[in-house]
Amino acid sequence: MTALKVEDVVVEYKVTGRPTVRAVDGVSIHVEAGEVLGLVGESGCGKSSLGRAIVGLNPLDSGKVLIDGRSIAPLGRRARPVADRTVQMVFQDPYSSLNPRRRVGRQIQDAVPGRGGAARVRELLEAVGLPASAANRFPHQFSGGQRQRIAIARALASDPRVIVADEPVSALDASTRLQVAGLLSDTATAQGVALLMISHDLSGLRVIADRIAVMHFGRIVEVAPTDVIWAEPRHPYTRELISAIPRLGRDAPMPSAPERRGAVIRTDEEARLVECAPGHFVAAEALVAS
Amino acid sequence: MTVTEQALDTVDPVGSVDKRRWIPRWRLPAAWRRPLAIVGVLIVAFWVFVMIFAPLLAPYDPLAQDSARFLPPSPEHWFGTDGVGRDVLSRVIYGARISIPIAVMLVLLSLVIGATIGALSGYFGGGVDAVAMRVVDLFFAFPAIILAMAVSAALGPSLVNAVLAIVVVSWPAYARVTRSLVIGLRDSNFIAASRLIGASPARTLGRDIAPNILGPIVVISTLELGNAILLLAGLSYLGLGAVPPTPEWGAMVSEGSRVFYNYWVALFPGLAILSIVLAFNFIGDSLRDALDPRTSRAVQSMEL
Amino acid sequence: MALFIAKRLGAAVLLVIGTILVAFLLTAVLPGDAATARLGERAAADPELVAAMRERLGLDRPLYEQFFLYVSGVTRGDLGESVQTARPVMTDLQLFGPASAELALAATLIAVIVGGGLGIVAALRANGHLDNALRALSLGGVSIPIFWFALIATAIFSTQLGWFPSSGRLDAGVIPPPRVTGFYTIDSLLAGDLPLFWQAVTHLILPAIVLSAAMVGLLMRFTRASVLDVLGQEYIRAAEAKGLSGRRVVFGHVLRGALVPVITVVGTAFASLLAGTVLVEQIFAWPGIGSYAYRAASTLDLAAIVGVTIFVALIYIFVNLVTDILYGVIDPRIRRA
Amino acid sequence: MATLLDIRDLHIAVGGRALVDGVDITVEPGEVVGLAGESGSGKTLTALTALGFLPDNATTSGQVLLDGQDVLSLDTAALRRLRGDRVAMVFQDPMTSLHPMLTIETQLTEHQRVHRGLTRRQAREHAIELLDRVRIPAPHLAIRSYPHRFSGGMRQRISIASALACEPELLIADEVTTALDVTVQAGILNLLQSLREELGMAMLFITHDLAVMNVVSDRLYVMRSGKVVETGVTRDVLAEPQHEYTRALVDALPDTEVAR
Amino acid sequence: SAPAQSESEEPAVESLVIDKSFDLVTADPARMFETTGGIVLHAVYDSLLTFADGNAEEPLPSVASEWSVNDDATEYTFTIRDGITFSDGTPLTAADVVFSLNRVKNVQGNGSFLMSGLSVEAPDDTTVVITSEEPNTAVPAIVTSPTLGIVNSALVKENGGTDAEGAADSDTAEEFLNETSAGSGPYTIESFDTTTETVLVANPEYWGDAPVYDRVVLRNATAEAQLMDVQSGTAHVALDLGSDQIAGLGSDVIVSTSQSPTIFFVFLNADSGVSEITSNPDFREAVKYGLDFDGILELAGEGAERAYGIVPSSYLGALGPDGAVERDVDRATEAAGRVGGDLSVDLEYASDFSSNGLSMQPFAERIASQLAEVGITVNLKPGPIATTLESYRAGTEQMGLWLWNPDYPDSADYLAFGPGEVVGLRAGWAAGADPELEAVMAEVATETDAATRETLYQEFQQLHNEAGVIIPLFQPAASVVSASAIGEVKFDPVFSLDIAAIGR
Ligand SMILES: Nc1ncnc2c1ncn2[C@@H]1O[C@H](COP(=O)(O)OP(=O)(O)OP(=O)(O)O)[C@@H](O)[C@H]1O
Ligand SMILES: Nc1ncnc2c1ncn2[C@@H]1O[C@H](COP(=O)(O)OP(=O)(O)OP(=O)(O)O)[C@@H](O)[C@H]1O
Ligand SMILES: [Mg+2]
Ligand SMILES: [Mg+2]
Repeated sequence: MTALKVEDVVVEYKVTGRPTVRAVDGVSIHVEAGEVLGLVGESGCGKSSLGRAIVGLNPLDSGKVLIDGRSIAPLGRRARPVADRTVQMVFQDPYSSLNPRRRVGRQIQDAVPGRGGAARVRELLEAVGLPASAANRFPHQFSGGQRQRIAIARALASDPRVIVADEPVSALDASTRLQVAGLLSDTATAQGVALLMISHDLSGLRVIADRIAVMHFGRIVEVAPTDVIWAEPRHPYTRELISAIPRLGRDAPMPSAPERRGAVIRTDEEARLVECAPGHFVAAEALVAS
Repeated sequence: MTVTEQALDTVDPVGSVDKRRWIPRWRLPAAWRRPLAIVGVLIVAFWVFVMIFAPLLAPYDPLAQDSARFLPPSPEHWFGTDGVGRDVLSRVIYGARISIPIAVMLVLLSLVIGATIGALSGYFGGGVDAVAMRVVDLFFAFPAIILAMAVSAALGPSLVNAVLAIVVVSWPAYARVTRSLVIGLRDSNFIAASRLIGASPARTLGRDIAPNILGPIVVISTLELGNAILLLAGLSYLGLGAVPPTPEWGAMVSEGSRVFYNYWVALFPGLAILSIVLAFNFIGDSLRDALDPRTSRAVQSMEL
Repeated sequence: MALFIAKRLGAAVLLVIGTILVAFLLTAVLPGDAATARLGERAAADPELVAAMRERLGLDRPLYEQFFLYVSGVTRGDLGESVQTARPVMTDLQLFGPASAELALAATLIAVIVGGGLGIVAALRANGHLDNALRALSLGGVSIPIFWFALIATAIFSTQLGWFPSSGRLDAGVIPPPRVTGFYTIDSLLAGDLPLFWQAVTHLILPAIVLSAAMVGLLMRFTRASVLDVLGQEYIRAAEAKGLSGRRVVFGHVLRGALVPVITVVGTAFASLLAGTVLVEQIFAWPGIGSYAYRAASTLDLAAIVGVTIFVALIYIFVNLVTDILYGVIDPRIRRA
Repeated sequence: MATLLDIRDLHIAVGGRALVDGVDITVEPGEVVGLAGESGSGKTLTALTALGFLPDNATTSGQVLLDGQDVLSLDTAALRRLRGDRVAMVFQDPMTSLHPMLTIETQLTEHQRVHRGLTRRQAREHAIELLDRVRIPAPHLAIRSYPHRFSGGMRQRISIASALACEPELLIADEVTTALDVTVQAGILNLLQSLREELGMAMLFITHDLAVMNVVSDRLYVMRSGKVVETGVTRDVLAEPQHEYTRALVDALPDTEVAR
Repeated sequence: SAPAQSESEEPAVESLVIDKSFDLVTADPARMFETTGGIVLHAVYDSLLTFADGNAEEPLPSVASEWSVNDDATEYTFTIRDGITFSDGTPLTAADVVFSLNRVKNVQGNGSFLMSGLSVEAPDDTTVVITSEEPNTAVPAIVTSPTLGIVNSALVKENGGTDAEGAADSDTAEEFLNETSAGSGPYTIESFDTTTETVLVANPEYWGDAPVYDRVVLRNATAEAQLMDVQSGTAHVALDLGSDQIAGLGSDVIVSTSQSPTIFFVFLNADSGVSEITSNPDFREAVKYGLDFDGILELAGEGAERAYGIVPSSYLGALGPDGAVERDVDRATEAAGRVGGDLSVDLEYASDFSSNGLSMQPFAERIASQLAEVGITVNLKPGPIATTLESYRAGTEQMGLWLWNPDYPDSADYLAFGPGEVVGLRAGWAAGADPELEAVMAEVATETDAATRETLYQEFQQLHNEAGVIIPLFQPAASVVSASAIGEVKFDPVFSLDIAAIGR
């Protein structure tokens, strides 16, 4: 069964005195167990909104989020039921996602189902490459990369089916990004967890994601296996994204800058995803244009 | 050491804290202003000492009216005597036993009430919050001193009633700050993370939020200790607080104010108030400097 | 903007009704009797006279009835009659309100100039000796018992040195300037009477300084913190990198950025000053709202208590509204389309 | 041609801790010099010395020569004449490097009037021209707005326009694209490229993103813990890093060599 | 009458500034019954008779040029002085007097009790007859009261005044009288404010000697402020300074101290429903002998005098020091022991109120301290006057510390302290509680012979002291402080201050 299934999700922000912002505008995606789906898009396109909606931190305005076919209640102010703890999140900022006043071990242990979690905590810490002694320390005693590892350990502690990672490495130093991202995808794959990896860095996702979904103004405009997206992007926006990436190499060109446009308003018809090749979906508008 | 650990150790944890805020490091004051804080602690320690050992330190019975009236300061009476012939020094010494414990009690009471209401209202939001905040607004808009005067007038002047009156006017401030601190935290990622793994509201408030707002709350309470002493003294000055012959500093200033050329009657208790309030403010202010700027703003907002 | 103001006004009405309600409940639990309080020694012993007085003051009606009568009066601008002055409370407020407002505004002005100025200096000299001295000074301002300060100030500056008069708004028996704003300083200027203006100013200075002590301290610290905060912003570094003069950076960029939080403090502190003038007005015989309120509370002058409460609440609301609007003026991000 | 910026054996220490530890850097007129290295390696500190900025309580030694004149020994007035006129700077975060409460006009004209002695009118016209040059649509309208009306990329362009106002000889660009999306980043990089060609100014370009560095700079200095560990022609260095630290940095990058 | 004042004499200051702690409520004589009001209205309205030069025993002619009384003191006949006009020029007639007095009676104000049992008639334009139901020797003293000041009846009627029954509701002249004066006295009101200042200007139509100062400002100031004001020259006259405050004044002021008729007293509630302890005669004895009156007097400062009885020293029948109680700690302790149990009582007093520069607090503190020495615990219960006055009047205070200002300068006023009377009731002393005392009271009330009255009043007080329910403490000194330029300003035992007399 598909571990994470998102159907027609809409997320809106209603701020008094301003027009309603439709941050996520009818998104449908799915992630299989052990699979890593990368979600890219420019700043403000709605990636985080979608991610938070999936774990229940944002209420859905319509649509459904199913974990193993079971729909998840939004996270109210009450305690979350055990059955819903199967979806976890890793946040972007490793400094605000850990409680600064509690020992790392305790924070992980809280997530371990049942009693006697000390051994499990040790196991988890080792799995993310930290010594067991880390459990007795406070978050400020760790570097950013180490903290993100702790966050990953905590996310894994409740034996989740799905992990949503919202830009888990963008706050880290270039030298550690790859390691942490690799660690996250490796452990997720190894444990059969579906991983939705949000990023604005397409090149970073390339190494770890099985498939990539491209988001633009609240809609998914293209979804395909990673290699396919890089080799044959079908949507113009995806192409822009790829060509704007600066490259290494003696004869790397100056990245090309797309013309800036205002918000694109798509009709449902234009936005409908069409399978243009096996496993490669693209918004209908792209097919019309080309 | 594993390979990854080695790699991690090359990362400077400080350097990557918050890239946007590299400039403040150039100018932000050193957190703990030592000289003032130390002076503050010394003064408070002095007064606590005086408070505890008042019977040993006071040269006379603070209530005994057996000296001549209005004796100026002299070797027998360092601070002179008051209008009914009591030793001012002894009264100032015993005054510490009134002002300090009462201020502490007052702050604790207001804090417990205010922080509880503020925390619940901030965490749960919605209707509860709206109602609680309207009530708080009301108390803010309501002239505090009039409220205090009315409460005192209604229940008759006494220290207990003055404390009640001040609690009535001061809890809303704690509620407001606690609320804003809680709101600042309740949507933060670590709270979200702990709730995703099943923390109940009680657990969230008690374990995740409380320890993180404790710092600012302690700072506020220290600063408010000073304010509490001032308010209490002010009410006593107006005859709405301490009941004679209690040696309360504000009431003593009030007695002395009638005859200002017998300056010692009002001067010394006034200095006592000033010194202890100043000390609490020195400590509180230094503590606040040690706080994160965001929370310290919430703290500042309370002092209004 | 209109919507915003309308909302604020709506909240204000609610607040005022709430204030009246609380004030009413308070006076209901007061053990004193406003009727006998008003009667003389002999008359109070005469039950007939007491009953007549209760009827006159409307005290014979049930409380809720008094409340509704009062609220409906308020909508007509009728706040009832004060027991202590035997005048409509509205008239009293018009009489005493400006006196307190003048005092509070003068104190605010002092606080803004002195506290703000020193706060800026402290921030620019952060962590130096001067900063430390100013910090101690500002904490002193917040810590000084105002009633004690007032006594000492009068003893020194009026009685000993004779620099300032010790009480009142004008010398005794001097006829106030024709009333325009109710502020003697402004009205005397409007009337073109300079000696009178000077007199009004000398009377105002001492109480205003005393009243401003805490606000000076508060403002000094806020300004310092706010300026420091802005000094740490990248845009200030950017301004410096453009080669602007120090003065230009401070006055053109830093102050502009530091203003919003300072305005909040000024606004809130001003609103609380009005209520806090009680002690100062008592000592300086300043015929304002504070001493009026004090007398009202101690004579169980219900109408006056409620009237003052409403007045202060309205000022509070008004000041908040003004500061909100000021934000918009100063900070374009807050401005509405 | 004389060397424009010549940093010689620069040491900066605060409280006994060496933050910049014997750095030598040169920038020739019209050249783009890159400064790379991990966070905290001292890139910003080094670059700021060209404007005469030093951390409070810092002890320094060495020289920072601008056209042969030691910036570190200049008095305040002389420094002010230099800043914004001959050497200009663009900061990392477009959200915080413009004053939120001053109009674009003020922020684009004040230093022109100080350095160039222009009238308000002249400065304003020049500012509009500058905005146009950095491709801000409707510049005569934009000039009256406040920064919050613009997106991050636009703000960064405005900052660049402000830095260019007095046609500096040296532009310091400190991580100017780090906070931006790739597409926006590409736009800014292209813009800087063309401006440099037009104006012939030199640039000290700071970034820890080696791929960006690769496409932007002519020469590169790699810093680590306050020291320069490797230097050379950018593409050579990055293609064949000699120092192990540089190599580790390059290896940590995801491989982007994929044909389209 | 006062010595003629030479017209050439220049007043020392243009406007005379007098500091007084205000208890001003109204400028309508019929409704006024407060000290400050008395000072103001005595200067604005003439009464039938008056007192002058600090003499409180012999009423002098004023509006009435002469008067007579019948033998049983029930009918008084006054002849109206010729040629008096009100400040607007209208002549004053007997009708004005009748209107004024009836109006006082019918508006049912605080001072209306002055007219109880009295009725007024004007047989002709120049004669007024006041008839009393009971023999009443106090009438001449009563009619000196500013409350019974003569108003311009035509003017007052024009502005809503009435003297008819039901005037309490129908009379609406107060507002008018608060703005304009309608009297014939030496001054008229320029501006009247109950909280800040009230200004008087000389009445050009005044029939008597013109006052020295053409303009007089009466300012509201606390005793503390008055002290500062006279020192700094802001005020010329200060009325509420106590001896402690005066002691520190410089040499550029003149202090005039005289006896005030005010009596400070404590009472021990005689009602066992209020307190088992205070109603116990043994307890009264303990208090009476436990108090050190000289120690209390000390706090009242120089010039104060011990009150040996409830009637003030300058009044008919006042007691002397003979037989005064002296402190006897042993006897008091023993008496306290007889009461037994935990002797803890509440002493209530007004904390926000002072008289003659004296606040109650030091006295309360000293009483508590003295009684502590004989084994009695006195808990002080201060309160704002509004609240304490209420419990005082309701008779629910166990122990109270209060003072009494005479309503009119006659010893008869002090019968209020007897059982069943106004003050007696407040002390829980119901009618019939002390028949012997009450018999003396009844007798003195109707006695017309001065000598007999004197002995009766003395007897009344001796019995009163023995009963010990109300214990008179002392009579404070009344001091008026004035700037030397103004000259001495004397305290007036009846009106507190006779403004028109200043400078004479
Ligand atoms: N709490 C909120 N209230 C109102 N609008 C919001 C809120 N959160 C997000 N938005 C708006 O919703 C849109 C999508 O925001 P979101 O944070 O999901 O974008 P994102 O793709 O995660 O961007 P980034 O890459 O910058 O994190 C944006 O236009 C944003 O301004
Ligand atoms: N005012 C200062 N006082 C003390 N140390 C400072 C100060 N400013 C910077 N530092 C320290 O100097 C070192 C170099 O800082 P710098 O800002 O130059 O690094 P950077 O290479 O620009 O890093 P980043 O990529 O994070 O911007 C860092 O370790 C930093 O903590
Ligand atoms: Mg996001
Ligand atoms: Mg940097």
